[in-house]
Amino acid sequence: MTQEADQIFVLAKHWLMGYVPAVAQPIASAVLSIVPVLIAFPLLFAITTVLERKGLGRIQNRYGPNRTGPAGFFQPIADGIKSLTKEDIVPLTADQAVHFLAPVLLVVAAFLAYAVLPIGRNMVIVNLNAGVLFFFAVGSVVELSVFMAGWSSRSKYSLLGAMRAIAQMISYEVPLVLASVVVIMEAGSLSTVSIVERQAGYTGIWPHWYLFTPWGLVGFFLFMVAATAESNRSPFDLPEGESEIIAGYYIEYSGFKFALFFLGEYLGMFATSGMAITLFLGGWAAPFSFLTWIPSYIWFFVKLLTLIGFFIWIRGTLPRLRMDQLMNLAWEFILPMALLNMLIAGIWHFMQPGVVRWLVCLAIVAVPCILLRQGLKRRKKFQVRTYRYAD
Amino acid sequence: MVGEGILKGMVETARNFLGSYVEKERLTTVQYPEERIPQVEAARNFPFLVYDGPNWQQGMRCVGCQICEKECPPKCIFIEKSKDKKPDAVGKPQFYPAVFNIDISVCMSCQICVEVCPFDAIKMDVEYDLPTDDRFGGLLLNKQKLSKSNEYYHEIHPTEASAVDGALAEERAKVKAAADAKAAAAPAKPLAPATAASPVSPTGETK
Amino acid sequence: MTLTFLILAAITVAGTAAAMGMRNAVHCVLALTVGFAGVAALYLQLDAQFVGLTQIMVYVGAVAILAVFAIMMTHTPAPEQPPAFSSHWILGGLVAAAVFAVLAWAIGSSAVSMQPLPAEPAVGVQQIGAALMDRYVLPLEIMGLLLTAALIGAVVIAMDRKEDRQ
Amino acid sequence: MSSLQNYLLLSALLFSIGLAGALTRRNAILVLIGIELMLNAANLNFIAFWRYGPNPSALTGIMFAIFSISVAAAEAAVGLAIILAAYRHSRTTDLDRMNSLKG
Repeated sequence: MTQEADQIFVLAKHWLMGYVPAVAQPIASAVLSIVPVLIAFPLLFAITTVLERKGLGRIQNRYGPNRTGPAGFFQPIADGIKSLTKEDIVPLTADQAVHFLAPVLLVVAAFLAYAVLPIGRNMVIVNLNAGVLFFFAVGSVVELSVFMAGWSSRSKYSLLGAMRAIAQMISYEVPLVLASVVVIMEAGSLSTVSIVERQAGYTGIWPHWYLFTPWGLVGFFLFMVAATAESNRSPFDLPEGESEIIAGYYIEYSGFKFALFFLGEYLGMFATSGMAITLFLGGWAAPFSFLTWIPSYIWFFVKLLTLIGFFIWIRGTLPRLRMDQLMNLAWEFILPMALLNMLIAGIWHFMQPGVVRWLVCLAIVAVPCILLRQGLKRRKKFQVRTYRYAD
Repeated sequence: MVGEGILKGMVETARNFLGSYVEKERLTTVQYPEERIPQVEAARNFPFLVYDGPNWQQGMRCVGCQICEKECPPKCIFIEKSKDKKPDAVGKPQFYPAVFNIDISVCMSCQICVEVCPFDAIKMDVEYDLPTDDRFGGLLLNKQKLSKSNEYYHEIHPTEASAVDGALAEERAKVKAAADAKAAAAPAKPLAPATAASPVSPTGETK
Repeated sequence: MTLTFLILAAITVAGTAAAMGMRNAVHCVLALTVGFAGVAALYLQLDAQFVGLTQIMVYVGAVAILAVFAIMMTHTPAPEQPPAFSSHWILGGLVAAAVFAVLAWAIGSSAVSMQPLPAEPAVGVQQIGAALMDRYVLPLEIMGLLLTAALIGAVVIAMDRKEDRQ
Repeated sequence: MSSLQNYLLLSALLFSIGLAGALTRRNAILVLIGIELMLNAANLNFIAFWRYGPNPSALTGIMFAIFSISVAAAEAAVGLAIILAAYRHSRTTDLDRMNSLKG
């Protein structure tokens, strides 16, 4: 019974494929795999927007949206209708073709990333041999669409926003890839499906996730920080910085194209969260051995929503960084830590299992943290601010 | 520890998040159409016309002097003075505004009209719930819509209204005393004092 | 198979030709990314998954962005647009056409180019990784050195020195 | 039809387009991009020969392409840095106007 519940979508697809003539089999198979993803993740986007607004409201001791439908949960529908019926304004001097293509490219690239995410057991669109590489290759296309949006609008604000966004995305793509390299080293594969399979299995009730190793813990932390920056979310939301450059690269967009940017941004966040789940949190595997009866795709979405909730929590807590702080964090802390983390993974791999291995690896993690703290203390020179008034 | 401040902040926001479900007094917002915050006495937004007594047409204090129309910075007041005279609240014949319109979509709530009015006829209202789906007609308030009773004025600004009432009563008493004196001095011509006194405004004597 | 190749080849050639022919430099780079993506798709068509994805990551994600950045940083708002092509563009075009003619003649007359497609080789990422760590480890190390040197060199060359400003 | 010959012809065409761009464009960045395109054409050749060659499991073509891509990336970085430095010196990226040895 649990087997059937777990594989219900796979079985449904097989059943539907029985009615398709042999000529159309490949294309029908592709459509049947892609369409659920095209439905599920925009739906998740809609749910996330309302959850985020409600969550941020509660963090700030407000109610959040609570008017549209029961407890405000129809808010995304109202938002969708609003953005669809709004006038689509294109600046007179804008580069029409590029201005139109930028949001389309962003959403397409964001959707492409889902092709290699294993959502459940046997539920992945393509099991690419180089899946993780594909994911990052598609992610790099996003930068191009951001540039296209910023450049084609012929606005100083959008160009500034695009420049900031590209500088940030390039800087954080390096640690993002390096943080996931440890998993690739340990799993010995670039295929997302086999990475998840490597993390299957339990010791007692505890799963064999890569999170529960010193390098996995550090890698997950670095990956999530880089992912936050990569998806332009607070506290790394400089490219959008409402108080400085209003909305960054999509300031000149309105109506449905603006909504597409929002969709693309959130889809990118889900995709990187999904990759974090695949790499470090055991993909669709249950967190305890006695919970394996719950279908695998439910576990994937539970983990995804947990990470999204974490993103919202972070957004509600931390203020925006300054540009130099952002770059310093990437190049002076995250990148060296990611490189060190690879060393830790190597040491972990070649040492005998046991307490000694843990202690050695934790010591290697702790040393740079202590050094960093010392460095921060030295750099932090607080002084009484003197205010000067015009008289 | 590195990241201690971040953790503290996150604990604080988590407490806010959970606390907002438990303790209602944490929530700083009110659910607007159902609940409203009681307004402070000095609140004001758009002007209205005060009338004395039960009838708004009869008791209107405004005499159509058009000072407020001239002083209004965004020029949102439009007045047409009447050709004839009607008795005002105290029974004295006065001019009155045949048309008195305020376009509150233009009004900037500066209160200059209130400052300059010599008759205490125009005052600031506290009503802010004025949405309409007619952007031109709906926000152009005419004389009838603008007229509100002195009781209403007492209700929204009690202190100010009492002070205004006191001043008005004092001045009316003075005018009456002067008229009585004149009437006593010239009992032969009973109609003269009324016509002579009419151009003199209640506040005219203070100038 | 053939149709796929034709479509991909058409996209690639159109993209690259547009990249070399358009006036606006940014448009050129954007068209070029289409060409690069087309080449990457051709790699995938040739069962070279790893190289194809690396191509997208390096060319679309890095080189194109770098070129765009360079164009933005060297953009001078000139009152009149200078001609996009050099003064001896006829000569350059002739040289390119001649090179193509010679290459096409060589390919057409070569017996090697008529080989049939062999069976799909069982080459995964793992084989490539093993080969990089085994037989090609020295080139890999040299490549790492080269990339580091290029990184430092690029930073040093492009650095805005104070004495240059004066 | 989709034989090695087609790939070689396509690669030759890409090479010629890149060459034409490198020879005729005035903007230094676009000249550099033309050179990148020529490198790409060569890479396509490597992959095509690897795929159609007698011994694909030897991986020589793939390795060559990977190293070639790395060199091309390094070349692009250094080349664009040089263009930036030259621009800072002469305030132009127009190759026809960058004609004096003395700044």
